[in-house]
Amino acid sequence: MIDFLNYLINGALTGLLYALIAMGFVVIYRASKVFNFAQGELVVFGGYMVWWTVIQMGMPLWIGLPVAFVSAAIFGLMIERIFFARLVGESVFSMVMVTIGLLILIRGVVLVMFGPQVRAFPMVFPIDPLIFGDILISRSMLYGGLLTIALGFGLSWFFNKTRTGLTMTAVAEDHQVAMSMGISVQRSIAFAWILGSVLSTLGAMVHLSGRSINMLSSDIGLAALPVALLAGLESLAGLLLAGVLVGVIQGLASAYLDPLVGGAIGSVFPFIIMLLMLLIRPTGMFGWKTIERV
Amino acid sequence: MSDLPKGKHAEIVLSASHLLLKFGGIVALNDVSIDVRDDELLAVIGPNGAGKSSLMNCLSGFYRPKAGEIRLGEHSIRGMGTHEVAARGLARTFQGTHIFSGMTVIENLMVGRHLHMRTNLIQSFCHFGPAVREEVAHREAVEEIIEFLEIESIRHTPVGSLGYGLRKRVDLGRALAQDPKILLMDEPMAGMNTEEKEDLARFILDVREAKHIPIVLVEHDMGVVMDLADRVAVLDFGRKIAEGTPKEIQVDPAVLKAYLGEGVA
Amino acid sequence: QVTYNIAGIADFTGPFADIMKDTTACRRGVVDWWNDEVGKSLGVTLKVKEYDSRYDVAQVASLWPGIKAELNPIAIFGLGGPDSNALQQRLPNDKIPLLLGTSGYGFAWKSDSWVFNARATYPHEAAGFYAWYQKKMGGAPLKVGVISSEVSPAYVDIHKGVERFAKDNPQILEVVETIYTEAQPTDLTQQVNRLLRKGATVIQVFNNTASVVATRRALQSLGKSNIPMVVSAHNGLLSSGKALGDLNQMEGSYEVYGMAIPTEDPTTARAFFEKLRTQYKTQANFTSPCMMGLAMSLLTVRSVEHVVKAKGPAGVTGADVRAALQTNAFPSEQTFGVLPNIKFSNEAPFPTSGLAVNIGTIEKGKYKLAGENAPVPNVNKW
Amino acid sequence: MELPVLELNNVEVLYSEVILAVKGITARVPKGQCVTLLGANGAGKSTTLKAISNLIRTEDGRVTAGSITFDGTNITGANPVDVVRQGLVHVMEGRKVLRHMTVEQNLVVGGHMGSGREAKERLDEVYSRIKRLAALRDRTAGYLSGGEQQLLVIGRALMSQPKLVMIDEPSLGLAPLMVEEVYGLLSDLKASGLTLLIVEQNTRVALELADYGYVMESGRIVLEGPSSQLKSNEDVREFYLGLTVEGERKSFRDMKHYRRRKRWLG
Amino acid sequence: MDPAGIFATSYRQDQSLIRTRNQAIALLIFVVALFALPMVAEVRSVAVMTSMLITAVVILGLQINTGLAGQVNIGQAAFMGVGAYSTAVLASKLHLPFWLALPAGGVFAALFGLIFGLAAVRIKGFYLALTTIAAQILFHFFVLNLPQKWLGGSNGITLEPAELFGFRFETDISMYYLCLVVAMIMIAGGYGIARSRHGRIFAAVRDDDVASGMMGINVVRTKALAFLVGAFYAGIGGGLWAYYVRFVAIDQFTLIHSIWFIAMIIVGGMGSITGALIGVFVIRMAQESITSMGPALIERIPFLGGDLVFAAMNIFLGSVIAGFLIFEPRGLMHRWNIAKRSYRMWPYPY
Ligand SMILES: Nc1ncnc2c1ncn2[C@@H]1O[C@H](COP(=O)(O)OP(=O)(O)OP(=O)(O)O)[C@@H](O)[C@H]1O
Ligand SMILES: Nc1ncnc2c1ncn2[C@@H]1O[C@H](COP(=O)(O)OP(=O)(O)OP(=O)(O)O)[C@@H](O)[C@H]1O
Ligand SMILES: CC(C)C[C@H](N)C(=O)O
Ligand SMILES: [Mg+2]
Ligand SMILES: [Mg+2]
Repeated sequence: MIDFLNYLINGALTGLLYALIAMGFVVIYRASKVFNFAQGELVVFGGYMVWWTVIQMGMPLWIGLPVAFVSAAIFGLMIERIFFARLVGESVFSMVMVTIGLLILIRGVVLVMFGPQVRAFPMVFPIDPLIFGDILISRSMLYGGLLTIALGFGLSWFFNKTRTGLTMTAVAEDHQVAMSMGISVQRSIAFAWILGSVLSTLGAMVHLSGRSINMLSSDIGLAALPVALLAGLESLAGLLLAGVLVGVIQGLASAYLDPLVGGAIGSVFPFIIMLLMLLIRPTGMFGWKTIERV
Repeated sequence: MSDLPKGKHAEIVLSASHLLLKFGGIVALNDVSIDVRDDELLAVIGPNGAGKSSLMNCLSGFYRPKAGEIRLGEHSIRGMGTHEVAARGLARTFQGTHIFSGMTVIENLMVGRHLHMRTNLIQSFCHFGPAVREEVAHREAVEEIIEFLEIESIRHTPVGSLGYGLRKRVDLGRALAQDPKILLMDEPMAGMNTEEKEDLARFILDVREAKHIPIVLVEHDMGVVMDLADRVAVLDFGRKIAEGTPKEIQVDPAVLKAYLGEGVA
Repeated sequence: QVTYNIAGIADFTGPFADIMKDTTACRRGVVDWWNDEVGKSLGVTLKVKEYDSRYDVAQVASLWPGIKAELNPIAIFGLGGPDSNALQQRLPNDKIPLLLGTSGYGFAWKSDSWVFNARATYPHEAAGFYAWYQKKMGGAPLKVGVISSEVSPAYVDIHKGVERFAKDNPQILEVVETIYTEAQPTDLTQQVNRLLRKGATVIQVFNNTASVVATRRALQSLGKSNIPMVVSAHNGLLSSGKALGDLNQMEGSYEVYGMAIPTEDPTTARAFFEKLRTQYKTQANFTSPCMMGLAMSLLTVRSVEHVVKAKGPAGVTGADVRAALQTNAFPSEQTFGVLPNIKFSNEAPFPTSGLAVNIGTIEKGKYKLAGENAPVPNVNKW
Repeated sequence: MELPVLELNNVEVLYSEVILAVKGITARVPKGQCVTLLGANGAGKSTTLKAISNLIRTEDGRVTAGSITFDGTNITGANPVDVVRQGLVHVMEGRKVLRHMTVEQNLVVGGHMGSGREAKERLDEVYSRIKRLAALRDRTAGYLSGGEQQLLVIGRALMSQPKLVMIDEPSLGLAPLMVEEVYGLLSDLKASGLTLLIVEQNTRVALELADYGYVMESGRIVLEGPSSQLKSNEDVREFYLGLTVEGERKSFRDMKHYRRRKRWLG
Repeated sequence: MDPAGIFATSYRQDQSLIRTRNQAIALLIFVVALFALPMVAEVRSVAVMTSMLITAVVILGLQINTGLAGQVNIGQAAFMGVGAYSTAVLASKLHLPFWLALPAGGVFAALFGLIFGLAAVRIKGFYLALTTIAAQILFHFFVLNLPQKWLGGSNGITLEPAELFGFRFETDISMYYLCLVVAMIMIAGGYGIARSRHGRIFAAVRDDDVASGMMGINVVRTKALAFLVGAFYAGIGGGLWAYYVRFVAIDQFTLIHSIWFIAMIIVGGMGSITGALIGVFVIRMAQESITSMGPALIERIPFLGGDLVFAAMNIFLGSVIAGFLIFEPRGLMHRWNIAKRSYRMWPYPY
């Protein structure tokens, strides 16, 4: 029973971490209609910025982290400047495909800038877990989870209620229409990438705190993918529910099923849940329904 | 030509009875029944949002009505997928443009011939003998339509770069290429000027003359409707509020109030 | 002076890029040394040319025919799975041996091979450790928790082999559970806690450095830093310690492999490395990846030596090198203690008899040799 | 004629580097007036509007010659965002609402430029001008009927307090009553001082509202003049209004095949 | 498109791919050149060409599925893997001859693809694209965790060289010819499908699946068919690959491979068979010249070190792809068409 509770709680927290990473996808999607294949790479880059400021430059956390976030934001802006500024007006499809190029490109950049070695990631959250009786909760995961919940609701409010947020949502609907209304698609895309970069850095911070980073850390992007699709690519608050769902099921599956089958069945579960859900609701739990009128 | 021999309109080709269609709280169709008879042109009119397109969509199998029955010839087509309905001989054109914009005009029309083509995948893969012969045969049929619609010069143009009017013409051509038993047209003349409407009206008349296909026409231009239609059905808020010859409809008070507005002839 | 080529396959941009620098530098160093001190007098010069395979079978497969045509090499330096996967089947035709510093795999355990691992398989090395450690701990069967991953089939091969060994030798160890992680695991506290509750007294992490770090952190956060971990050459104590911040964090853990342990102690291997560094400008750290580089290249140059001594400097072929590898024994002195005594047989692509492993540990923050030449018990194919 | 707000000078537009869709047109829209652009399908009317707002660049087109001046500034090839900022809004063909957003959200987005308070005021203003929208405010725009969508896009354009609104085929696919409603709204707007440039196929209503008209054919302007003059032009009467020489409406059944061949050019 | 002044005089002519004598001659020369390549070129080029031919088969499938039918597929490597594994299992365990094992591999891959084809009926757009990533995950999981006896698990499967009429395809050159012939058949078939009724309904479904249904096209079947054909090609490519390397393992068919495949059709141009071939050629060329430039660079500038040089190469490759998209989002084929069009119009600018 206690085991079960443990898996439940920690599964949920892992799920929230996925949700945080997936938030990077969704924010970029929600402000530019571009699905970013290079999300994992953004996480790695953000993570390396934290490593660079705190470990390499030896800044204390309270300086290092803000510097890292600002650098990540600048990186996001640079991506927009170099790659997307010229593409405004072209099809969204090309933009999405550019992110595939970015994926390969950022890998190279990370390799050249930071090398391939596994590096120590700073201890952003204290390592000792919170212990309630027999229940054990990692602090980084807990604080990260709380942060994710706050961000999920905050960003959801921003995109659905504020004027600026709605303006960006308009870009996600249709670039041409947005332009005809005088909305700067370019600015929206820039904002998307800045926010996406910063969120990814945050994600890296929670994910890697006290552990290690190298370019393989980008795999978390893939793990977060089912969460984004399950929630629906337009939904921010929905990510929280989707994340918890995926996290809990995955946690329980790997605790109870992995030993049984002698393989990592837990890791395919998120994809199976995602597939099933999409077959029932083709745009995820909370995504925009396709409006088809003839 | 202006007066079709009335005696021919005996057989009911397409009939819909007591259709009910809802979207959430909105009742798009409420107990609507229509019959289309052999060789007639039935016009459906009504204000925006009255449910005209919804009716067309029910007839062509795109929407599934909650209740009611649709028969094409002898068979019930209710609950069939769009492609099954099409295979039974129903063709339609679209409100707005739903044309295959990445393909050329010829290709669009050839898609219309799809129903009549038989080559299988393996023959396509090999692409000689029967496959090529079939392509050529159907290409000839398509060329006839191209000639008929006078779009020879844009044969090889991708339709994505055509203007609205030509697209609509291609849309009609594609439906004709299906050799349908009945043709539904949803606002074919929207976005055309009078001259072009005249062209299209001519085509519609020619189609009827040459092929004797019954047509259901949704149109807002009253001139067109009154001139071309044998009968007119009027929808408003999902209900059929009137049905009759153009002359009857033109003076029907309910229609005047809901659709035409006072003073418009 | 006759020049012969060696093809060097490396992974500079793939998943093992992190250890490549030391490995390639050290294998170059050996060739430089050998050319200077041995080859010159024999009338033979060796030349290495390096290619990036991204640790990708497809890349190796499409690279190789070209390399072969361009260099006509007499041997290949490889680095692991993809190289042997891509080339295993065709080397008998090409007649060029492939040498690897990594351990062998179950799937490559076939007779009459053209691929040669300087070390037995990872499960062999693990078995050597467990036999040694069990004796050290007093003889009761060990309870081992395994952290592994399915991201690479190589990892699966390793834990399958260890599980099989445990089943065959219940008196030595029991695997309490195998936990599967990602390439960069998220928090492992929960999973490690489960292993501990199932009674694990050692935790084996043979997959990658990130997993070592995550496991270590989990142990620390559970307040169980005293539980030792055992790691392998490609995710050894030094690199893991570095990734954890400092070596202290790996206090009490072990690494095991059938090569010398790169400690500060004045071993012969160390002396040889120092010589490479000072005389031959080898820019590398003295680490287990370097040791892998030394191992494969020393075996190669010694084989070439055998060939040249037997038939003279002219006309050395890959087949000759392979024959020399198979027929000669390579006593530890010939490899400056980097490898134990090595003798290949025709049954397997790695040495199978008289196996021994070395065990390194961290004691009071110092990297040390804990066990030397610990014998490897019999490991059955899995 | 009054001072023009918008002036096109010999504008040429090229699509995909090969298709010359507009072949040098010169036109002017005086302040406070309503100008209409008529012409057959594919004549290049929409292209002209897109060239003005420079949305053409999203369709791989560009202005290759000539200049477009709005309110004294040259806006040829300007960023569409700046064009709107200067007060020129383009309501595109086909009722392009933001389909997944509500009516109110559509409007709010339309008013994204001013301050929050201004936007609120304008929202109220639009609601009071277009009463129907107020009742629909929480409905998803994609599910509105055609007429409602048309009102919405016009309302949305008003949210940015434009000086000039270009509307592409506002009557497209609208029922007669709805056409009246939309044109009622447009004439209201004109009365309140807004300058309008309207592309229309429904020549009768357009000429009713407009002060001046241009007729385009194959990328060129072939006829222009005050609307009263155009209304009485024989060709316009025949081809655009569908009237016989005697001023009666021709029946669509009586069309003779050869008559369709007549074209001004080519 | 014909040069100015040349017109088709029959529909058959209008539809054929090769329309002038010059074109026929050019094609002939090209084919002869391909057959003569091993005699003139160095071994490395032959090996590179072999891998290009195998990739070309896989990419053709992706082009039909993604470019033509519009179903973006990021799991093509998994489909290829299924083909490779099936061929390997059939050849090594059931001792099927090459000429049976290869198509059978294609069939198995097609069946696997079909699952996603059916999913495509409901799931569309990005959602579908990302769903196909699941193919990658599931393939990986099942190969590793099904009983080792079936698919070799982590061991992979080795197989004997292909054998046809007693001839063993062991050498690089014989393998090249084998791949060339298979690839030419598949390419011809690709052109056949693309311009036949099937190719048209694929494109119709891509452009507007609602309207397609009303034209009498069974959209469900068509999408499934697109995946089926795409995966079949992948499977044939996978089978060739299995015979080429003679060892299949799970890590030969990963997500990254799928992503590179997508990159190839982007660079070549979506929707065109010729474009797909160009894409394969350009990307593979870039990769190959980079991997062969690397060692040379390190020799010239030793202090850079392999780690830096090769990492920098990634930046270069990524930029090539991104650059293509920025400056020619519609791919090289589009560029080529524009060039052809202006050549037709010459000397008039437009
Ligand atoms: N897919 C749908 N989902 C929700 N509501 C719909 C859908 N399709 C139509 N409706 C609603 O049903 C009603 C009837 O719409 P329909 O399109 O049939 O009208 P119409 O008579 O064709 O109008 P128009 O003349 O503008 O084309 C409208 O209120 C519309 O909003
Ligand atoms: N995106 C495009 N690419 C290439 N050519 C185009 C494109 N859009 C329009 N054209 C061409 O430009 C010409 C003018 O088109 P435009 O849409 O401006 O006509 P229009 O006068 O608005 O017609 P309609 O009344 O049908 O809307 C047409 O011949 C059309 O084929
Ligand atoms: C465990 C292995 C995946 C790593 C090792 N370097 C090899 O490739 O052989
Ligand atoms: Mg309608
Ligand atoms: Mg237009």
